[in-house]
Amino acid sequence: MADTLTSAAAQHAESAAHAARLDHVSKAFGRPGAQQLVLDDITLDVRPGEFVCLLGASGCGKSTLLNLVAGLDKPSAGSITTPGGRPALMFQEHALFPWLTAGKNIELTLRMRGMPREQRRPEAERLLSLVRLGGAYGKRVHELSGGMRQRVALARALAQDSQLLLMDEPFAALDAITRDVLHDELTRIWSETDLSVLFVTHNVREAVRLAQRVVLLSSRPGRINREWSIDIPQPRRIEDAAVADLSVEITEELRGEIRRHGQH
Amino acid sequence: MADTLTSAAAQHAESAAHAARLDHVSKAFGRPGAQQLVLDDITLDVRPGEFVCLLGASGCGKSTLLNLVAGLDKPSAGSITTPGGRPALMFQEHALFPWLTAGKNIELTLRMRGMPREQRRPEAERLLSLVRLGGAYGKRVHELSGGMRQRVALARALAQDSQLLLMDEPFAALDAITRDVLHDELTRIWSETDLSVLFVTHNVREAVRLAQRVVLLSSRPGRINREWSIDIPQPRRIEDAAVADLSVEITEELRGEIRRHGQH
Amino acid sequence: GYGSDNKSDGSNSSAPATSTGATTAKLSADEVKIGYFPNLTHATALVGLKEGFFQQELGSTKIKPATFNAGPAEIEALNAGSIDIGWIGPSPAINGYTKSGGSNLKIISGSASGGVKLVVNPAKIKTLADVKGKKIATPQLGNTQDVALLNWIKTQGWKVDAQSGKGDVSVVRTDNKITPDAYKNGSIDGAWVPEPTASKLVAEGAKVLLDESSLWPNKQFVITNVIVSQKFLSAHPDVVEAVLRGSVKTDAWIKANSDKAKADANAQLEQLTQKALPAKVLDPAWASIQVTDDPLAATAKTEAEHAVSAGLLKAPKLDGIYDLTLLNKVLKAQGQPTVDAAGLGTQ
Amino acid sequence: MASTETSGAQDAAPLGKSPADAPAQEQPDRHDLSGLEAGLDALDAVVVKRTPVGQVLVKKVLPPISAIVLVLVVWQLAVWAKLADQTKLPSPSAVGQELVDRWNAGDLFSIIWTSVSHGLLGFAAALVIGTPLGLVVARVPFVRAAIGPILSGLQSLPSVAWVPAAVIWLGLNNSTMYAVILLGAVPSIANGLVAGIDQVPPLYLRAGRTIGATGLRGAWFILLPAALPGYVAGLKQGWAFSWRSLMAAELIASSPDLGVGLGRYLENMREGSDMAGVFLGILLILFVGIAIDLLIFSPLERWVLRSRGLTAGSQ
Amino acid sequence: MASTETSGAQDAAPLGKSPADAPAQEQPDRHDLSGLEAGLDALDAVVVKRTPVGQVLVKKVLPPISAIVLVLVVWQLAVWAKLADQTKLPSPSAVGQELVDRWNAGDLFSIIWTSVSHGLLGFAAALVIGTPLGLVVARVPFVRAAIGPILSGLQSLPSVAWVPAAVIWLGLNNSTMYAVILLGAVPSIANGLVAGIDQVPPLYLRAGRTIGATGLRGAWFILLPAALPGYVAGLKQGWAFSWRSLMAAELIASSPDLGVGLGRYLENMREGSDMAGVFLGILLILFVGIAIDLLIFSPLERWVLRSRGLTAGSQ
Ligand SMILES: Nc1ncnc2c1ncn2[C@@H]1O[C@H](COP(=O)(O)OP(=O)(O)OP(=O)(O)O)[C@@H](O)[C@H]1O
Ligand SMILES: Nc1ncnc2c1ncn2[C@@H]1O[C@H](COP(=O)(O)OP(=O)(O)OP(=O)(O)O)[C@@H](O)[C@H]1O
Ligand SMILES: [Mg+2]
Ligand SMILES: [Mg+2]
Repeated sequence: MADTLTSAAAQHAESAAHAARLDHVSKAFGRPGAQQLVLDDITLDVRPGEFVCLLGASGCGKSTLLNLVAGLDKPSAGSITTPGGRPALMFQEHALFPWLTAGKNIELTLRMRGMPREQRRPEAERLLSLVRLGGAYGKRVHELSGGMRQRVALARALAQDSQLLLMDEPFAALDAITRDVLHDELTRIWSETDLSVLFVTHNVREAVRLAQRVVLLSSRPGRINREWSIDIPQPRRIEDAAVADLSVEITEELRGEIRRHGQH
Repeated sequence: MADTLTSAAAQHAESAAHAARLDHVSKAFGRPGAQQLVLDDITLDVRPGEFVCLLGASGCGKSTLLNLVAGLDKPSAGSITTPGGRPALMFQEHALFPWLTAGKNIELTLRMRGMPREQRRPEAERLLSLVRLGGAYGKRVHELSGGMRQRVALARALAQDSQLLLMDEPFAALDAITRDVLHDELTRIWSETDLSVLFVTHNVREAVRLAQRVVLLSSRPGRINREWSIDIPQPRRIEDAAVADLSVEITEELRGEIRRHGQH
Repeated sequence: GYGSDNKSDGSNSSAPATSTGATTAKLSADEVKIGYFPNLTHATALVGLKEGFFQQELGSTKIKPATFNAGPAEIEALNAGSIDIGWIGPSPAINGYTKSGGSNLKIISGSASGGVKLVVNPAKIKTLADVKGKKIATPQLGNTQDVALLNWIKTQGWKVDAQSGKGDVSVVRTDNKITPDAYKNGSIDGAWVPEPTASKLVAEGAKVLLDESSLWPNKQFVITNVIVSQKFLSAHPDVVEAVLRGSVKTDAWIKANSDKAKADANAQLEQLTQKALPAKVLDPAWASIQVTDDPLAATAKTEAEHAVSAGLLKAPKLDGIYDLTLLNKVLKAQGQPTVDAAGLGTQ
Repeated sequence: MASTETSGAQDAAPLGKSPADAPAQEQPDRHDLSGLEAGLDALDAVVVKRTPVGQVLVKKVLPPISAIVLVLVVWQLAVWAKLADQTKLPSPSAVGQELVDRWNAGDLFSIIWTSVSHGLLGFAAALVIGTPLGLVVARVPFVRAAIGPILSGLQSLPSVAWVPAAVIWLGLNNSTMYAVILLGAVPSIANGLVAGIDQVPPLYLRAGRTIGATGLRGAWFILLPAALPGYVAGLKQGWAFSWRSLMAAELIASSPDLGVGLGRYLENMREGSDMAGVFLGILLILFVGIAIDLLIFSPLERWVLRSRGLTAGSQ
Repeated sequence: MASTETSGAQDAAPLGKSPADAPAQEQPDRHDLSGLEAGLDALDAVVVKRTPVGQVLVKKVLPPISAIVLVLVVWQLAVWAKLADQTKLPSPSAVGQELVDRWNAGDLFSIIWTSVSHGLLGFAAALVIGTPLGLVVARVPFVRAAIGPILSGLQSLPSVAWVPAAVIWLGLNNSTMYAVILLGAVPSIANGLVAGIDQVPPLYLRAGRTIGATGLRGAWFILLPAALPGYVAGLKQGWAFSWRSLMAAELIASSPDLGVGLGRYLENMREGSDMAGVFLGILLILFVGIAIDLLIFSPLERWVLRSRGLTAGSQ
């Protein structure tokens, strides 16, 4: 115990050095005796203000990793610290509260953040129009289309105004155009603030379009396979040749990784 | 009434000519007096054995259209016929039954189809390995990752063995490689049988990769904006130049369509 | 026949006799809580309250009445201090007394005798001997009527397991409210029950086979008596005495004005329960109940012995259950004969 | 052949966005009540959400009224057919006469009001106690293991069992009445809330935690609203328990302080073997139960379900 | 600073896939029972799923036992402090003596069994009747409008109200008993199912329809399993209703045919003003209620919730 406390204190001291630190993190599911190791010995730092994209095959443990960083699950081994406070998490399923309207979902987050009542409604409407849902304030969750739900969830995550934003395939249900617009918005917000982002996606181009660093996870168990630092200058476009080229390289690596797993 | 019956009989007679026919279909949501028109005067035929992709901005009414064709909702005006019997529908949310395992979800569909008990288990396992989930037979829905759920839902839709397959963004949560593999599988199944497919996607390249015909919907209300017949010969690859070129054209059209809507 | 006389009789003859002194002096309690059943066997309470005899004696002390459906509830209320004085059957009184180790209550007066009959289905039972093998209802395991039936069965030389009711006669314990329904349905062939249930069964076509009073010396046995909480008795003997004066006066008035009293009782029933008894039930029931100041302690003692021999009661310690000193004081003051505690208390 | 058609295909006016020119929607009522199977599917398919007043009358008011009329007719027929004599089965008119008598006696409303006011007050108190209790039992594992089963045990303890204890400890007054109601209703409400909370998808709780709704704020803003459908179902059962407990409590004793309520009235009629009165008592209790359901719980339930899109046909 | 750490970081053996060498998982128990807030969050954070036998004992058996011991201690203290005399509050030993007496008399088990067998049989019958009834009420709008409110009304009708009618029509025998149980339990079970069905996300029904599970097949394969959590909650309440109705029925009539059950025993003790016996009766009824909950409903509930990932911490 004393040992852990000291190391925790040490980590705290260097808090400026990272927005999130995963230190030899493992995660297994299932009951003892029939456990399935999902994440194995992951060590990863997200620097303050950094934009990291996480890529990996379906089922490799990306969502599990985000849940661990958000503090929703506990690692089976290893430690995770997020010195900047509670990270905002945008779930893979939208996870909007069905008993509230789209606008009220956002306002609840603002309220939890401590924002005074009279500022909440304008702020919620600002965030909704940011995700191109200006008219959806009063809509119930079940009245929204799949992509609209995802955008409300994005607005809710932004409403939290955390220093670390965890996003689990936030744009998967969006058409190319809306996604491009939101890419721009996200890049703008990220570059204007000191926000750090850990971003899970399946779209390799999207990763290259957005990230400063792309991390590729292997499957079964999830390990860090390879990392790319991306120095293509912003503003990038998803159609840029440089983006396309790197995407092809990463896709090839992913393909090789999956091939090593046979079936997968 | 007599009128409708006659026209229904007439449609029945020419049943060979289409797998699904939408005839001046409109759909509005909300209570009378505060209705929102979502689909406006859609007329669309899916020919037997045809593969049609539906594109459109987020919230334009694609899921609503599929629900109408599946008979889950009634159009506010117009008529829909599917002479081949009940279509199989793969929902945008996976819609798996959480009280059953992945395998049992598929077996229930087989059972509803009338398959004898002893054939069900092998068939379910075959379908699961088709979607690259060989080992997931006994997993509960909440133990699957997002992409795995989507693949089980795909297997379930295939299990129904319908003549018409309606798919609502079936590959949105899959990594590029797994998606490519499933594209191949889907194309193979489609070309080997007389299956007709109505396929909703946001990925324009995916649409061009798969479809014989791409239909672009406009937003608010959803109307058929433009159609493309795609004669690039199969097997196509998503990286093919021809696919990329047509995708750029369609994306431009979509962009223009969205721009006309201002905010959207 | 002498209804008009009764009215003047009631208000003139008994009122001045005892109350002159009592009404003027203020009693030691501001309020006395009285419990009773809305039932003909509690005629003293019904009529006395209706005619105001108790209030006359109590003067400025207020009466707070409460009615109960069953003895145990009344004992519980007495234990809780929710009532001070109550009209109640001997069996719950004895049970309550023994179970508290003789610390909660005293029986201070009698109130009624008789009113219990064995009524049977004439189609099935013609003679006493026919009862063998039949189903006879009593209100409750171990209550007065149940003990009496079991004892009677024993005297006939038949055997019944007291707890389960199985044996030569099937003893069916059924709530009095249900007994007429069960009889109509044919689930029981007869019942050993108090009034007015007995008369209700008769109204349904049953026949009285036996009147329990015929089994007792002097054809008298206790069905209702008056209890008081010992705390109240020691704190406010003057109030208890006033209530007893009212009780004695009421009993005398009822004996003298039977028809008027019957109408009073029925009116009181209607007020308490929204329903008066029909004449064909009221008349025979009323006729078979006698009011009496005598607690008939000896019969209560015998009943308890019967219960013990049936195995329904562990040998009770009834010593001191009666405290008849106040009653005898009241009776003496009126020149009436005193009553006896049968060795079970002060008199 | 699976086919979904609408007759208004040709002649339906185009649906405009302006509310003013929105035409009446043509919804062919394909509702075939004859078959159970059809009925089981019916809710899925129908999209009608708000219907005009005439239809509301037809859909909401007609069915219960026809159910009542049907019962009355069968009842009267049974009486005419002399299936049983008056003492077993009073005629509707005898019961009606009893009602008129009560009305004339002027105590009909006081009888109903005595019970309803006790019942509602006791239920409100049970709500205030049962809700935090259920919350704690559902969320604190030790408490759940310790008193969860006891709570279920208490629920199955008949109210009459409490009466002696309540009378002894509290005396013959309203507190006894309320104690018995509380002992009946609190476990039921708490258990309903526990069941509701157990069914909350963990995703909502996790979403709540990430936005910082933890502890009591989490309970208030996330847990309770998420558990609302199950909670409301528990409330309904809790009301039934408190109402029945009240009826039991009214039977113990009556005194001028307590007043005559429906339970007491029913008991008096039973005591008097007055079948018409017993029937009237049953009908009045039933009437109150139905009225409370229609006025309080049904609207509450509908609101809860509709607002989260759980009414079939709304999606 | 939000930080999630595990002390076993360095020394935890690597987790292998083979069951044989899977080491005991190190889960620091951060459970702080002192604060309610901590408790409210506890279930979210803990991931322990199966615990060794020792821990099961600590988590499942210890809490109820300590609850019981606590009650006993307080009770005995109250007796020693002479808070009330014997007539109001018998000592635990007096109640224990009564239990020993019953045991020696040899009728303890027969008393319990009489009630439990009646109760379970009646409940089973109520299940068979209530389930299809609930299904029809939930899914056929006309039936729902017609008898839905009546069902809720019936639920709030006390069992005693039925007894005279049941005795007249059925006689003093087991059928009366069962009739009263059914009238108490059927509406409750049906209402529970209706509530459960109302909460089913329409998406499942739609998915069911597309795979061809319509009509009765849809009810059996989709509707019932989907509504199971709410249905089980309804069953629990239904059991409470049937058990309480049984007690009420036993209080009112007994005959040698029916045997002495717990309700009758309680009433006999009351009649004898035997407080120790009354307490024993209450405790036995409570004990049966708790046992039924622990043996039947708790495992059922746990299974239902766990299998669909609704136990917090399993996702
Ligand atoms: N609660 C759980 N119980 C058991 N296994 C689980 C649980 N949650 C996740 N898993 C398993 O962990 C693995 C990783 O799941 P995770 O959701 O993290 O994948 P992912 O990388 O997000 O995949 P996707 O891209 O498809 O969303 C999967 O094999 C899944 O089956
Ligand atoms: N039950 C409903 N009530 C009211 N409005 C609804 C309902 N369902 C859908 N809508 C509205 O209909 C429109 C179309 O929804 P739909 O789900 O068909 O969109 P979509 O094209 O599938 O979008 P996405 O690509 O984001 O999934 C949306 O504006 C949505 O708000
Ligand atoms: Mg994921
Ligand atoms: Mg959609």
